[in-house]
Amino acid sequence: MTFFIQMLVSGIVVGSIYALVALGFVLIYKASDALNLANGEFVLIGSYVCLTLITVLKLPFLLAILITLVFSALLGLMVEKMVLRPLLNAPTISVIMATIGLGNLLAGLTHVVWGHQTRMYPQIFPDTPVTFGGVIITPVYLWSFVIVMSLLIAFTVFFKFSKMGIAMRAVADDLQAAASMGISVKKVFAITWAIACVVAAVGGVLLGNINGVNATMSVIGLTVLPVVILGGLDSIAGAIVGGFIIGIAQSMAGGYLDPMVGGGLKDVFPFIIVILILMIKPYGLFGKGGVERV
Amino acid sequence: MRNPFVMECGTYKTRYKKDMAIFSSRRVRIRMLILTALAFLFPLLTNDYIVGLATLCAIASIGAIGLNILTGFTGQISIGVGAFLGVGGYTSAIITSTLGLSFWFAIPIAGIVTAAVGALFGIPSLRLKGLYLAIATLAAQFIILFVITRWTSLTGGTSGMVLQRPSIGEFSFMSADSYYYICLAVLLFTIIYTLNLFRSRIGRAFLAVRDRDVAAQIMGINLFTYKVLSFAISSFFVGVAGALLAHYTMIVSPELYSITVSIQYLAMILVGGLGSILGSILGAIFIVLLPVILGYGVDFASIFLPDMHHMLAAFQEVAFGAIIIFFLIFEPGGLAHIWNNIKNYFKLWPFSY
Amino acid sequence: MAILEVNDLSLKFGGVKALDQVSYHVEKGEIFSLIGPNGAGKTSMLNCISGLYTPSSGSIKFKGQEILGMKPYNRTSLGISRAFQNIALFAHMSVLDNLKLGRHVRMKSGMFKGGMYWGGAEKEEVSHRRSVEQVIEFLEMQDIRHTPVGTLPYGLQKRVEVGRALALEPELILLDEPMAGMNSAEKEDMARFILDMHELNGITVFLIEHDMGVIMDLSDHIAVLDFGKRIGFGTPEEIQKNSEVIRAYLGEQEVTT
Amino acid sequence: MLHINNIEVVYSKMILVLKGMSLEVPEGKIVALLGSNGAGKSTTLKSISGLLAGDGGELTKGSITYHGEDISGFSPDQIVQKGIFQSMEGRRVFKHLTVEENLIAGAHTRKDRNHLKHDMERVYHYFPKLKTLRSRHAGLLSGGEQQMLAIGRGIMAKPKLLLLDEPSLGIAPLLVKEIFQNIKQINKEEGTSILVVEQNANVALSIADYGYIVEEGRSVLEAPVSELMENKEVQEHYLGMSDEGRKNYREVKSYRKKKRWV
Amino acid sequence: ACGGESSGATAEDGDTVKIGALYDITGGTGDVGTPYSEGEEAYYEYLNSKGGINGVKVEVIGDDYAYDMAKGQRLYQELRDRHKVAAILGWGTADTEALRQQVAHDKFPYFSASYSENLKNLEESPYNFLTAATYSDQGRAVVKWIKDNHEGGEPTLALLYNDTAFGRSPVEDIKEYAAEMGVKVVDEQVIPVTATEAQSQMLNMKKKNPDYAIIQQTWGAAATILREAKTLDIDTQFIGLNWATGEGVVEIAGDAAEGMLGVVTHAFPYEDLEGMKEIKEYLDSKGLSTDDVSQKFVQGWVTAKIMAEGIGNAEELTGEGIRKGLEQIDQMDLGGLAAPVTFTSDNHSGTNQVRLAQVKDGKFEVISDYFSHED
Ligand SMILES: Nc1ncnc2c1ncn2[C@@H]1O[C@H](COP(=O)(O)OP(=O)(O)OP(=O)(O)O)[C@@H](O)[C@H]1O
Ligand SMILES: Nc1ncnc2c1ncn2[C@@H]1O[C@H](COP(=O)(O)OP(=O)(O)OP(=O)(O)O)[C@@H](O)[C@H]1O
Ligand SMILES: [Mg+2]
Ligand SMILES: [Mg+2]
Repeated sequence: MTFFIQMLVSGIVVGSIYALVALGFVLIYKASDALNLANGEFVLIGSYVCLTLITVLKLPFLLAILITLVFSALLGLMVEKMVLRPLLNAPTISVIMATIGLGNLLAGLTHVVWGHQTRMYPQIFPDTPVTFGGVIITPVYLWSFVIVMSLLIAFTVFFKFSKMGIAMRAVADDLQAAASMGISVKKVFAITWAIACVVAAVGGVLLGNINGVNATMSVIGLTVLPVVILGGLDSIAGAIVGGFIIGIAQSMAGGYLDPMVGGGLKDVFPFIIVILILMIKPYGLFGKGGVERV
Repeated sequence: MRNPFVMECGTYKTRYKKDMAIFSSRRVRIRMLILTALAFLFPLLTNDYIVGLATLCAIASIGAIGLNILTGFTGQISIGVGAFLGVGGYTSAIITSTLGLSFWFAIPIAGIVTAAVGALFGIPSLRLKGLYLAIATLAAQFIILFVITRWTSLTGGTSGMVLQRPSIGEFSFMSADSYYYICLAVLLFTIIYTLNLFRSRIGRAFLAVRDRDVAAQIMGINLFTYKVLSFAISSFFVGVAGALLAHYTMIVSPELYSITVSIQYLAMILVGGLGSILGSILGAIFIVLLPVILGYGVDFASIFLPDMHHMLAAFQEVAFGAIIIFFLIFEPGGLAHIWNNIKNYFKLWPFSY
Repeated sequence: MAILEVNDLSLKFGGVKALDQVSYHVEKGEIFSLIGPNGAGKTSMLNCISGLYTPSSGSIKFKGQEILGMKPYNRTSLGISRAFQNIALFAHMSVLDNLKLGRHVRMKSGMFKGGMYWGGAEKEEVSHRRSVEQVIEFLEMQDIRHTPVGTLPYGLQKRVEVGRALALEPELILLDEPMAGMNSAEKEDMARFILDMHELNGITVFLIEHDMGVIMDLSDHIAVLDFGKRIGFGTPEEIQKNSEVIRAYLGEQEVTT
Repeated sequence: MLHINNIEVVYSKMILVLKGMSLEVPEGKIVALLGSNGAGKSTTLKSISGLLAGDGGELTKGSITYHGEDISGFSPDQIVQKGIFQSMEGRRVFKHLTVEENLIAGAHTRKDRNHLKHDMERVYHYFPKLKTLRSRHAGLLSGGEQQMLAIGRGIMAKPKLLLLDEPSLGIAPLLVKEIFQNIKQINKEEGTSILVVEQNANVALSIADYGYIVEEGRSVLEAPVSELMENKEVQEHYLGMSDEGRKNYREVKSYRKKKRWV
Repeated sequence: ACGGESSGATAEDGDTVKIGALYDITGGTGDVGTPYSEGEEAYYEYLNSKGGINGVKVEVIGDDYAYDMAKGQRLYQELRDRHKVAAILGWGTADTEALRQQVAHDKFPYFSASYSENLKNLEESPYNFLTAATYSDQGRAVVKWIKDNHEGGEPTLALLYNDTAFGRSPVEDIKEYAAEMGVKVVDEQVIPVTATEAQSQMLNMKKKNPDYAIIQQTWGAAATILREAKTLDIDTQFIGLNWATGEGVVEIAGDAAEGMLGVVTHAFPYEDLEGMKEIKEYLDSKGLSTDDVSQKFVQGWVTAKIMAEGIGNAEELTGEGIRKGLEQIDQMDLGGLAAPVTFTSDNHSGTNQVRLAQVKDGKFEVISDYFSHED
C-alpha cells in the first residue's frame, strides 16, 4: 500500500514540474497559436543563469532568482523581437520550425558558454526528505508543487479577466482583426514571450536543484508535450491537470507495468494514454477549438 | 443563349492537355531533361565522397517528398517521419537479412508495410486536428521505436541488424556510383508519381482537405478516407527512403531513427517549401549538405583558432539554427520560391524590371 | 412530386432551439426560398440538409429517400450541392481547381490511375475540364480562371462559390445568401444566373437571401423561419400578406425597394 | 478631418489595386463609399486603418492625413489610438472568445475602463439579440449575429471616425434599417464621423451626407447624396431602378454589360 | 568516380599518417566525450613534439558527431573519401557497431570508447579493436569480486542500465556468468540516459532489496540513481562499470555517491604512476596540472597511444598495414595507466583486466590491483 501511495506521491510531485514547463507552452500557444519547441532550452538557460549567479557571483539565492527572472524576461523579449515578430503573418508550422531552429541556436550557445559538464546547485532547499507515514518526499518537489499552484491561479485570472489577457487570446484568434481593435500585436507577443520565458526559468531552477544542470535538461521540452496536449493546448488548468495525470500515469506505469515488460515503458506510456484520451476528447481535457461554422 | 451543360465540341482537347501539362512550355521541359541528364552524368565527374553525399540527398529527397505529400499538400503535420523511416528500414532488413529474399522485392514491400503502419497511425486524424494530430504522430514516433527496441526476436533490439547492398547476379551495388543510380531512379519515379497525383482527382482532394475540410466534405470528399490515404501514400515513400537508407548504411538500429531525424525532415520541407515537390528536393539537399558546409567552415576556422575546435563544434549547431530561422524569416516561400523568382527573372530577362 | 421533404425537423444547441418542428417541401424544378431574421435557423437548416448537423428529431427525404443517416459526402453524390454563406473556398487553389473539386464525385480515377496519369486520368481531366469551362463561361469568370481565389474580392469569391456548387451539375442546389455584398447590378446578374440554371437545366434551387426584392421576384415558394419555428409557407403573394411574417421579418411597406 | 490624396496600393508587390484614390471625410459627417466588387473599397479602408500589411498590401504613393497629420505608415494600434476604428469586412469576430469578451476586446484602447459596463449595455440596447448570446463563443453565432457583434465592437471603441465595411452584409431587411438608424444616431449623439462602404446603396445613401462612387481603384464620381440620387447611372447601377421605378429581377433578361465610368 | 588511391607505401621520415576521429562534444555523452577527445588529441600533439613515430608525424582529423548515428555515418564517409585516413578512433557503442561492416569493407583499424562484447567477434568485425576490458568482462569481474568478497548467504544482484546498445550490451553476459558463479540476479531496471528522476525504478528495486547493483550508465543517470537511492534510503552496494565511474559522478551525486564502487579501466590523474609522467610533461608544457584533467582524459590518451604503437609496428601505413602492426602488440606496458594490452590475429580484445575503486570522502580511491574474472 505505501508502495502505491509512494508511487502516487512521486507521480504528483514529478507532475508538478511537468505542469510548470507545460504552462510555458500553453502561454505561447494562447498568444501565437504555435508550439514553442525551444521551451526546453529556455528552461536550460534559466537554470544555468541562476546557477552561475549563485556559484560564480556568490549571490544569495533569492536575489539570484530575481535577476534570473528579469534576465529571462529580457531574453524572451529579444527572441520575440528578432525571431517571432518577423514571422507575424507566417503559417503556424513555420513558427514552430523557427522555434526548433531557435532551440538549436540556444543549445549551441549554452554549450559554448557553459560547456557540457553537469553543474550542481549548492544546497538551497533542505535535502533531507520529509516522510509522511512511510511516504517520502524531497522538499524541492513540495516547493515546485506550491509554486505551480500559485501560478495556475494567477494566470487563469489574468487570461479570463484582464484586458491584456483577453487581447492575447484575441490575437491568437484573428491577428488582423485584433490589430483592427487597436491591440498592439507586437506588444502582446513581446509580453507573452517574456512571461513564457520567466515560467520556463522557474522550472529550470527547480529542476536544477533536483539533479544539477546539463544540456540534457532541455529534453524536458519534449517530455511534457503529451502533458500540454492532454490538458488542451490553450488551457492553463489543462496544463496543470495534465501534468499531474501524466506524472502519476508515468510513475504507475513505472511501478507496475515496467517490471512486466522489462522496463522502458515509463517513457512511452504518456504518449499511449494521450492518443487514447484524444480519441475521446480531440482537443484534450480542457482544450477549446472546434468552433468552426459555415 | 449559351447553355452551360450542352457539350460544345471543338479543339478543346488538345488545348486543355497543353494547359494541364506538368511542364507548360517546351523550354521548361527541355530544362528538366537537361537537369535529369546532369544528375545521371555527374558521378563520372566527381569522387566517391561527393557521390556519397549525393546519394544521401537523393534518399532524403524521396522521404521529404513523402512527408510533403502529408504535411505540405494535405496539411497534416507529422513529427513521426523518423520512426516511419525506421519501419521501412527494418522491414527491408528482415526481408533481406532474415528471410534472405531479394532487395528488389524488399524495397516495394518496405514501402507497403510502412504505408500500412502510416495508415494505422493516421486513424487518429479521424478526430484530431492540427497540433493535436502532430503530437499523435510524435507518439507514433515513440511507440514504434519502443516496439522496435523491445521486439528483440524480430529486430535484434537495441543492437540493430546488418544489411547488405543489393546485387544482380554477380554484380554487387557496393560502389558509391552504382548505388547512387538506384536511388536516383527511385527518386525520379517518386517525382513523376507525385507530380501526376497532384494534377488529378486524389491530389486535388488532398489540397481541399488542407484548405477547408468542411467544404471539402460537401464536395463529396470523405475526410477520413482521404486523410488516411494521404498518410499511407506519404508513408510509402518515407518507407522506401528508409529501406534505401538502410541498405546504403548497411545497418538499422533504433538510435538511427530518433526524433531529431523527424525534425530534420520537417526542416527540409519547410526550408524547401511546403506543398512543393521541387522544394522538397531542394530542402533535402540543403539540410543534408548544410552540416557538411559548416564542417568545412569549422575546419577552416580551426586553422586560426586551433584550440577552439570544441567551441566551433557547438557553433555549428548555432549556425544551423540561425540559418533555419533566417530562411523562415526572409524566404517564407522556401527555396522553391527563390528558384521561381530566379526563373521569372530570367524568363523576362533582359526586360526584367 | 416533391424533391425535398422536411418533416418536424428539430435541432438543439445546448439550450437553444435552433430549429423547432419545422416542416415544408420543395417541388422538383422550382425556386424555393427560405427567409427569416438573423439567427432564425436558416443556415442551420442547410447544415442539416447537407449533413453537417444532426437534428435531434424529424426527417429529411430527398426524392423520397431518407437522407438523415447519411454522411455529408454521400449526400453530394445524390446530386445535392451547396454554396456557403461565409465563403468556404479553397483559398490557395485557382478558380479552375475549385470548380474541378466541385465535380469530385463525378470523377473516378484513384491513386494509381492518377499517379500514372497518362491514359485514364488524363482523358478524365480533359473531359471534365470541358464542363468546368462551361460553368466558367456561364458565370463570366474566364479572366480569373487561373487566379488563386484567396486574392479575389468578396463579390467575385461569392460567384466562385456558386460556380463550385454548379460544377457538380446538381439536381438540388443550396444557395446561402449568394447575393450578400453585391450591388444591385451584380445582383441582377446573379439573379440571371439563378434563373438560367434552373430554367435551362431544371436544377431545383434552394435559396436563402435577405433581399426581399430578389426573393419575391424569383421564388415559386417561400418558407419563413423565426426563432427556429416555421411562421409561414406559401407563394410570394401569400407570404407578403402573412401578418406574422410582416411583423417578424418584412416590416411594413417592405418589398418596394 | 480625413483626407486621402490620390493613393496607390499594391498587393504582393505586383497587383496595383488603388490607382490614385482620393476622398475626404468632413468632421461629423457620414460618407458613403459605393462601387462594384473589386473596385477597391475595402482596400481603401484598410489603407486608412493601416491593415494593409496583414494581407501583403503596400501603400506606394499618395498620403493620408487625419487632422492635418500624415498617418500613412502608422501602425494599426497607433491609428486606433488616434480615434479611427474599422469594423472589417466579413465580420472577423474572435471565434474562441465569448460575445462579451469580443466587446471588451473592442474597447481595448479605451482609457475610461469603468464605463465599459455601461457601453456594453448600450450595445445590447442596439442589438438585444446579443444580450441573450453574451456568453456564447462568437464562432457559433449566425452570420447576422456575428455582423451585429462586429458593429458592437465598433460602438465599444468610441472612435472619432468609424469605418464600416458593408455593415448590412447578411442582415435581415428590418435589422438593416435599424442598424443604419443606429449608425445615424451614433453619428448624431457622439458626433462620430463615419465612412461606410456599402453595397446596399439605398440604405447607405438614405443616411449619408456625401457619397463617392469607386471604380477600378479610383473615385469616379463624388457628390452630395441628393445629387447622387438624381444621377441616372447611379440609379441604374446601384439603386436597381429602371426608368419606371424598381424593375423586376425576372425581367432582366439579357446580360447587362457592366457600367463603367472609365 | 575517380579517386580512391590509398595513402602511403612504407613508413619513412617526414611522412605523415592521417587518423580520423569521431568525438562526442555536444551530444548526449559530451560530458565524458570532451575530455576523452582532448586526451586523444593531446597524446598525438605530445607525440609529434617528440618527433612522431620514428619520424612519421600523426595528423588527427577529428569531428563532433554529437552522438548522432546518422551524422556519424556521414562523418565516416568524409573521413574515408575526403580525408582518406588510415585508421579511425571512434566513440559510442551504437555507431561503432553500426559502422563495423563498412569498416571491415574499407579496411580501417577502428578503436572505439565502446567496449561492447559484440565487437570481439572477428568474423563480423575484423577491423575493430578493444583497448580495454569489454563491458561484459567488467561485469564478470565485478560478479567474481562479489562472489569472493560477499559474506553471509547467496549474494543478490540487480542490473541498472539504459535502453541503448551501450546500456544493454553486457546484460545477458553478466546474467549468464552470475548464474554460473551462483550470484542471484534478482532485478533489472531500465533508467533512461536523460532521466531526471528514477523513483519508480528504485522503489521497484527496493522491493527486491538486492545486496549489490551494477550500473551501466553515464555519469548523469548514475548520479540520479544514487541520489534517489539515498532519498529512499536503500542500502544496496552500487557498483558502476567504467562509464558510470569517474570524477563527474561524485561531483553530481555529492555525498550520495559516498561508498559507491566503480570499475576502473584507466587510471585517475591523481594516481602516482609511471605512465603519468608523459602526461604531466605534456600538461606542464601547456601550463596545466593533473588537477585540470580527468580520468577520461587519461583514457583518451591511452587509446591514442595504443594506436600509435600499432602504427609504429606497421610495415606500410595503410589500414591493413596498421592492422597487422596492431596485431603484433604483445603485453604493451602502459605504465599503470591501464592494463597491459595484447592483440593477435585471432583476438582483438586487448585485455579483460580491471581495477576497482571506491568513493571515500568525495574521491575515488583505487582499492584493488588489476584482476579479471579468469584469475
Ligand atoms: N454550432 C452551433 N453551436 C451553437 N449554436 C449554434 C450553432 N450553429 C448555430 N447556432 C445558433 O443557432 C441559431 C441559428 O443560426 P443560423 O446560422 O442557422 O441562423 P441564420 O438563420 O443562418 O441567421 P443569418 O441569416 O444571420 O445567417 C443562432 O442563434 C446561432 O447562434
Ligand atoms: N490580399 C490580396 N492579394 C492580392 N490582391 C488582392 C488582395 N486583396 C484584394 N485584392 C484585389 O484588390 C482588388 C480590390 O479588392 P477589395 O477587397 O478592395 O475590393 P472591394 O471593393 O472591397 O470589393 P467587394 O465589394 O467585393 O468587397 C480586387 O481586385 C482584389 O482581387
Ligand atoms: Mg445564415
Ligand atoms: Mg470589400
